[in-house]
Amino acid sequence: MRRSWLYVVLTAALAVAVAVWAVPHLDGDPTTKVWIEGNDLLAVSLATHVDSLSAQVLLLAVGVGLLVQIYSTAYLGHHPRYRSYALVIVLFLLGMIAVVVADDLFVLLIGWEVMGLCSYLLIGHEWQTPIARSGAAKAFLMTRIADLGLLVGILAIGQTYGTYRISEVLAQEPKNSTAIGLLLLVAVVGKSAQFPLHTWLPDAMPGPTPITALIHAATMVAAGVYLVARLLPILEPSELVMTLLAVISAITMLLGALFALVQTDLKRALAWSTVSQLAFMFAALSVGDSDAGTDHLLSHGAFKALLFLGCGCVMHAVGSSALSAMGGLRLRMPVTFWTMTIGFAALAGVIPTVGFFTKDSVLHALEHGRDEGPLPGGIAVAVFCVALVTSFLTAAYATRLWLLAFLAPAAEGRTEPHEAPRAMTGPLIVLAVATFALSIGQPFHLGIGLLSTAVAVAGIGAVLARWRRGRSLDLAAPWLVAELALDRPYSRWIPAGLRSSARAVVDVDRDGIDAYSYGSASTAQVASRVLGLVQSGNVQRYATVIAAGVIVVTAAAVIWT
Amino acid sequence: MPLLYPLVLSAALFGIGLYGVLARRNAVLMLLGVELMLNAVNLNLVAFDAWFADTIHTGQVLTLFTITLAAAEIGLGLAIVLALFRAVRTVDVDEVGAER
Amino acid sequence: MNIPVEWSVAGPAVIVAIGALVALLVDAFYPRRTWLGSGLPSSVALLWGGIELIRLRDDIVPSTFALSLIVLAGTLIVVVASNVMNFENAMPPGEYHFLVLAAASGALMMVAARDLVTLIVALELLSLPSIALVGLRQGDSRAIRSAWTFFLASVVSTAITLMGVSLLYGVAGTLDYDGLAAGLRDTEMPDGVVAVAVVLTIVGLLFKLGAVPFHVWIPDTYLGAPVMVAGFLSSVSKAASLGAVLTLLSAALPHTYDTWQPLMAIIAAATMTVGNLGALRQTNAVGMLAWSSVAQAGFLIAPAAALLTTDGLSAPVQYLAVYALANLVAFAALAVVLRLRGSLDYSELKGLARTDPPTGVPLVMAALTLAGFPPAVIGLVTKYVVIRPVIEGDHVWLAVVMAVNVMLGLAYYLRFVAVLVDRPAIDDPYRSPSPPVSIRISKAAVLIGTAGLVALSAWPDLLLSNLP
Amino acid sequence: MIAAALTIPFVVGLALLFLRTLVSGRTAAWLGAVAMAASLVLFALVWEGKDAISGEVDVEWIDLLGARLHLGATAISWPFLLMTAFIGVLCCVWLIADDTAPALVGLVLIISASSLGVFASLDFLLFFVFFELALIPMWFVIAWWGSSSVEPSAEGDRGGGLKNVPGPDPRLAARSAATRFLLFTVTGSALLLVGIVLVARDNDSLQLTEIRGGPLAAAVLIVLGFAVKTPLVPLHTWLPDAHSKAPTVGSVLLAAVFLKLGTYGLIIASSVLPEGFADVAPYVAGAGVVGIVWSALACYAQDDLKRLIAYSSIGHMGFVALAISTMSPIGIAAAVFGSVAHGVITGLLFFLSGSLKDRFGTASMRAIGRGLYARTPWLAVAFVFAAVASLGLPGLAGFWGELLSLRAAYEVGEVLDKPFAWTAVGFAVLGVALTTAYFVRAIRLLAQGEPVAQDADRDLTVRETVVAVALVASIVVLGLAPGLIVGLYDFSAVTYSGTYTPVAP
Repeated sequence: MRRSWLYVVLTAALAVAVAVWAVPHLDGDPTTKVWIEGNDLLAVSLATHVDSLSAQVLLLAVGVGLLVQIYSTAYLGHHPRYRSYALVIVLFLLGMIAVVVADDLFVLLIGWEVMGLCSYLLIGHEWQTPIARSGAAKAFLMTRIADLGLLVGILAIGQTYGTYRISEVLAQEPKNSTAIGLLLLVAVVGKSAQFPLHTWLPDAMPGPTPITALIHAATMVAAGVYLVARLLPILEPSELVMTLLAVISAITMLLGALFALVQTDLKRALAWSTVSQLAFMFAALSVGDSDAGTDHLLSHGAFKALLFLGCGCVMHAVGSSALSAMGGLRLRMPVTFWTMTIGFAALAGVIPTVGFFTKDSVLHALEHGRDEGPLPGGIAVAVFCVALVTSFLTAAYATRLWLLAFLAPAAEGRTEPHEAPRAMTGPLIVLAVATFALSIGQPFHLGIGLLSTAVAVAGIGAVLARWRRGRSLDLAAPWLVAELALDRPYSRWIPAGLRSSARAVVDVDRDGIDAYSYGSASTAQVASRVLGLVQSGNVQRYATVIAAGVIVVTAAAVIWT
Repeated sequence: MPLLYPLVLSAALFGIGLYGVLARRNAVLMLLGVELMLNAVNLNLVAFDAWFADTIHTGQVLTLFTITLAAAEIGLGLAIVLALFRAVRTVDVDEVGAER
Repeated sequence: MNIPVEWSVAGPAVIVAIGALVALLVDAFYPRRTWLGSGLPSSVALLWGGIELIRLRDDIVPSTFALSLIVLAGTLIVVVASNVMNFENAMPPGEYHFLVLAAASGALMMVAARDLVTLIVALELLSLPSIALVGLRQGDSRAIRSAWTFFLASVVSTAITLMGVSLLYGVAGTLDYDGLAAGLRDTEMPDGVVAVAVVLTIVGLLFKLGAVPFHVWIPDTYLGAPVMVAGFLSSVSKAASLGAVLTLLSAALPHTYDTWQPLMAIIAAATMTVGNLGALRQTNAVGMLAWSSVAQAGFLIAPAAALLTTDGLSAPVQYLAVYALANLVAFAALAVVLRLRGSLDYSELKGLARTDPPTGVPLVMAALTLAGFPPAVIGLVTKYVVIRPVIEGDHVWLAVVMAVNVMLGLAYYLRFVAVLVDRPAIDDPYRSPSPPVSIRISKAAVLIGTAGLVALSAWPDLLLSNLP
Repeated sequence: MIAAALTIPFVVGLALLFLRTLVSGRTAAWLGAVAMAASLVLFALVWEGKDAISGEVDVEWIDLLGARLHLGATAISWPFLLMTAFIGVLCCVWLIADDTAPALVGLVLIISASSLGVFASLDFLLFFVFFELALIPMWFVIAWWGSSSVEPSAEGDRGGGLKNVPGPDPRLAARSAATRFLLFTVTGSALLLVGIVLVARDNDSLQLTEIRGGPLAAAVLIVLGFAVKTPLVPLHTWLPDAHSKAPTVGSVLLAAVFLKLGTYGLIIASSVLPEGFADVAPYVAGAGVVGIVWSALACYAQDDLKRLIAYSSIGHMGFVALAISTMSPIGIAAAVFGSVAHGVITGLLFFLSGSLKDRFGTASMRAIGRGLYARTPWLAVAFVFAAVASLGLPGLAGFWGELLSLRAAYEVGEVLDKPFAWTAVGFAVLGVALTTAYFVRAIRLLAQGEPVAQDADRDLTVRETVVAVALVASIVVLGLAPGLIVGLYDFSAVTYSGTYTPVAP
């Protein structure tokens, strides 16, 4: 038995334990349990809250985690640092579990930030390469800035409700929603890579692909959605917060889809797709429909993990994630091809994949958002329209990627790729099955379904038509390829500002603040020298000093009496 | 005789003595300046004593002491000047500056 | 008119004066040219004076008792430690001991004086022998020059003081302290005249104390004088003048408090600052101690701000006791070092605490005591003791100045300590296989003094509750 | 028992100083470790519960001044005592090596013991004596065993590189840093002494258990004195020099223990002088918060790892100062927790940078080079762990101090007004973000990157491992069970205001 299986067994044990715990709650009543009562002052108690939502997310997390762990034995099993990699995955899962089941906000925060750290460590797994280093640093910094929003948000919740327990908070009348909501928005916008803190996610792609599948598609980035869904009752009363959430999600979904459409790199395109899809979920939440949002979370988790893992297989085969290096893989890698086809179909929203149903629910929710829900009607309509456009674009880029990766002519001069080992294809098959299986029992809305199918077909058709005519699928839109330079503040301006202000601080510290100490030291030295000058050895000078002293002292005494 | 006269005289003497100490280069003349200062004090004391008609004559007693002290001081001073002259062959104080 | 005089309280001073004469005579008739001949009778006289003093304890004002004790003990240390000085050449031991004891009896009279006439006479009795002591070393032109400096500054100050005294007499019509206090209370003289009289009178005492701006003579004098004479000046002479000035202010001049109180506060602040600044650049142990003694004088007179409480009188005395002990330990140790090494420059002292612990470690302890820094807890405690009355008198600014000066002081004391415990540059070439007896005796004195400092550091109450 | 716990390290330390020629460095370090461990055990055993003064000793000392030899452990001081003794043990363990000077071990013991004395004192004058006692030994530790590494350019990324510029004599540099440290702190402590006298006058007592209140001037002076030690901006400029020039154990003791003398003092000041402290609290908070941001920015420009850690300490102490200035129970708990956590975390960081400096002769990150993950894996992992703990990752010790401190400030007591406190929270949060930035930068420069092997690459030795494991364990334990310390302070649920009297039973 190879040692790498040890970690699979560990993960499996964890997964089984979690499953045993979570499955009974899938349809059961929400259960809150306090394991360790907190100190009065610290007010942190180890409490869990499991309901059907959290049970589902738990199962998703450990399921994908286990699959990724299995997949990694083949993908990275021979890497010299496999051990730390596998252990960090386990730590990550623990963090995710903490976030999902925590009833105490501080426990949630711990899990939340542990996930961020694991993300940082795993993106930087290939730390020899500058691109991985900078991607990891950027991811960590941007998510951590967001985490601070959560931290202050938690403080605000505690201040407002007098407790840090989610169940107790939700039991009260919503108060102070706008302030709390804005702080939490900062948190989720960063963690879930929403505009304007969205640029870290594509840059996190130098991380190992299984990690991308687990952390940057299925679980951690979705935690923001989960958090908002859990706390929706206390956020909903604030129209400002919900409007902001809607606007952010609309911008993000459109931008993500547009950027995904023009990428020349499969993995990066999928990353933008993730950004866009997360915005979909937030859009659903912004109209107050947490079920639609979380359903899409689960379905997206499954099919996006599938896509990324498939992408990993392709990269494994061709040694690159550039689309130009792919093509013609349909016959060489049949399992990857078919499973990824299912994944792309789900992404595009093709019936009967789960992607269709959950997107359908989101659109349905948005359509209803005009009449009911927390959003102003106009905004809801606008978001609905943007979502339709995004559906169109999503179908288009999914088709484009599928065509370029598998059906395009093979790249020249490359060694013949071969199918990935079974440890890698196995998880793909499982996830592909899940993509269909999860559809069972999903709600179906006829009108919206027809509309969205039409939109999707239009998107697919447009790309296919272009493909048939033999025209390039690369859009000539340089400003889109440059991703609208939205990353520039983070990659250039802020670091430059930080560097120069840091330098200024050091200079001021040395030459400004420290001046008083050096100044007084040299004053003392000068004074000492001056005093030394008086000591010339000339007696008359001494006598003069004494006489002058007497006169001054006497005069002073006379004046003040 | 008004008290003011001897006091003014005394102040003048004191000032001249002080000037002598501060301005003269010759060590012996500086000693003379000291002597003048001490005598100014004596004048003061005697004048006040007379003015108060002090029955136990504190002023005069102190005057006597002061005269003695002045003698002792000058004696010591001259001894030092002598030793100084032996050591550095001059009584010009500007050349006597202590080694530093 | 009959002035009641309790002659017996003058006992210690008289005994010491007689001791001075005996020392001179012994040396004259039995010229061994060594320390023992006249040093022994001197020590006996000082001890006897001490015994007499303790016997009289109940008849004497507590602060006077304490100061007298400090004077006697300090002189005894000076006399004992002096035996390392080179009496064979140029230093006549008989005259030396005569002058030391004469000055000591002057000091004893000075702290006991309750009358300005007595004070003046005592002041001169202290000053003139001191000046002679400074210049005693024959053929040493530097010593003579120092003596000349000291002399001239001293006589000018004395003259100024006498002027003040004469004016005080003119204001109050009497010169004994009680009469002065009453006279100054009822005087019809303009305030300005009174102020001039008071200030001029204090000058001479401040001069002996080395307060700014009357400190200018100190560095030159200390550097030129024989080491133990400098030690005597910095401790015994200072104790006497401090006692005199405090007694004068509290007993004779309480009603001119408004005149001298701010004056003393400002002079204290200036004195400690100037002294510390002056010491910063010194690279000679005696030069450093000279300036540091100026700075310490500032700490000594600072409590004058709250002099009219009992605390105000006892605090400086307690401070003085510790200061004098530490200073004498330092000077005595330096005298030994000077005898062995011929120089007191820092370069010469490097690593002394390692190569010669019996002199180096006491120097470290003394420096730390003067700095007021643990492990010399007693130094710290006495710093606390002198800050306390300043605070009681609500002069927080002065207390802050004192605090800053503690820091300034540490800067050079620590430098000195660092030199002492540094790694020696070369193996100690000075260690003689069997040091002469005189050096052993001096070292013993140094060690006893250090033991005193250590004991006081462990149990400060030993000093604080036994001195008034 | 508490007297024995104090005396043992003192006696062993003095003995080592005087018998330094008779023992080898290794033996001395073993002896020291045993002595400190004994002290640690005794301090742990002395505990009698949070409502009592544990192991109280009260003996007459200086009658005239009302000063007593009054020792005891309170709920506030106990964590400090344990942390100090623990760090002392580790410092001695660290010194178990052949090239250790026995005198250094002696000084370390004396420094630790005096710091313990500060925390154990219930008499203000005794407190002050111990406070001062540690300074001169520390001066010697820095001046004699300190060194100045080759500093390409301590400030910033501009050029310089590894050029071995002939600079001033390293020993002189260390010495001047030591003197600066000493003069700064002595200025502070002299002001503190004046403050103590003021307090003693008003209360007619020097016992911390009896002092209640004092004039504003006293509060100002006392706070100034402790602020130098803590240090608060702008009184901090002694710190980077002293920490970076000191030898490893010196840096550790400075950061882990000495700074705590300042914060502990501030806690004491806030409890014995409630009114006066409330008046200066906004300034303390302001200085603390400015320090958080200021030092974080300064860290971002550092090349010398030890300097970086030194600056980061200023930031962490800023959090503690902010917590104390709220004068709320949470604030006190935050201050104690933050101090202890900073002690173990920064201790670890300094130990590790000491390891690096031992190997490469410099703490310059450029000179050490990239890719330590590959070159010295365990050292790198430990460093990253410490950095992550220091930047306040939840679940590790550093987090709870910062969190509670932010919470104390956010929940606004009666001391700081609301806009001010919330602005402070904003700045503090900004500081946390910046902290992440500079630690990420340090990790990038040191741990990550294409490794270029150097001759000096060696992974952790046994003693280093022991020290690192002990500290890592304590960081994790404190991180996962913050109640260990916070549990000492049980006030009514979420209290938003209220004064706190830590020393009264």
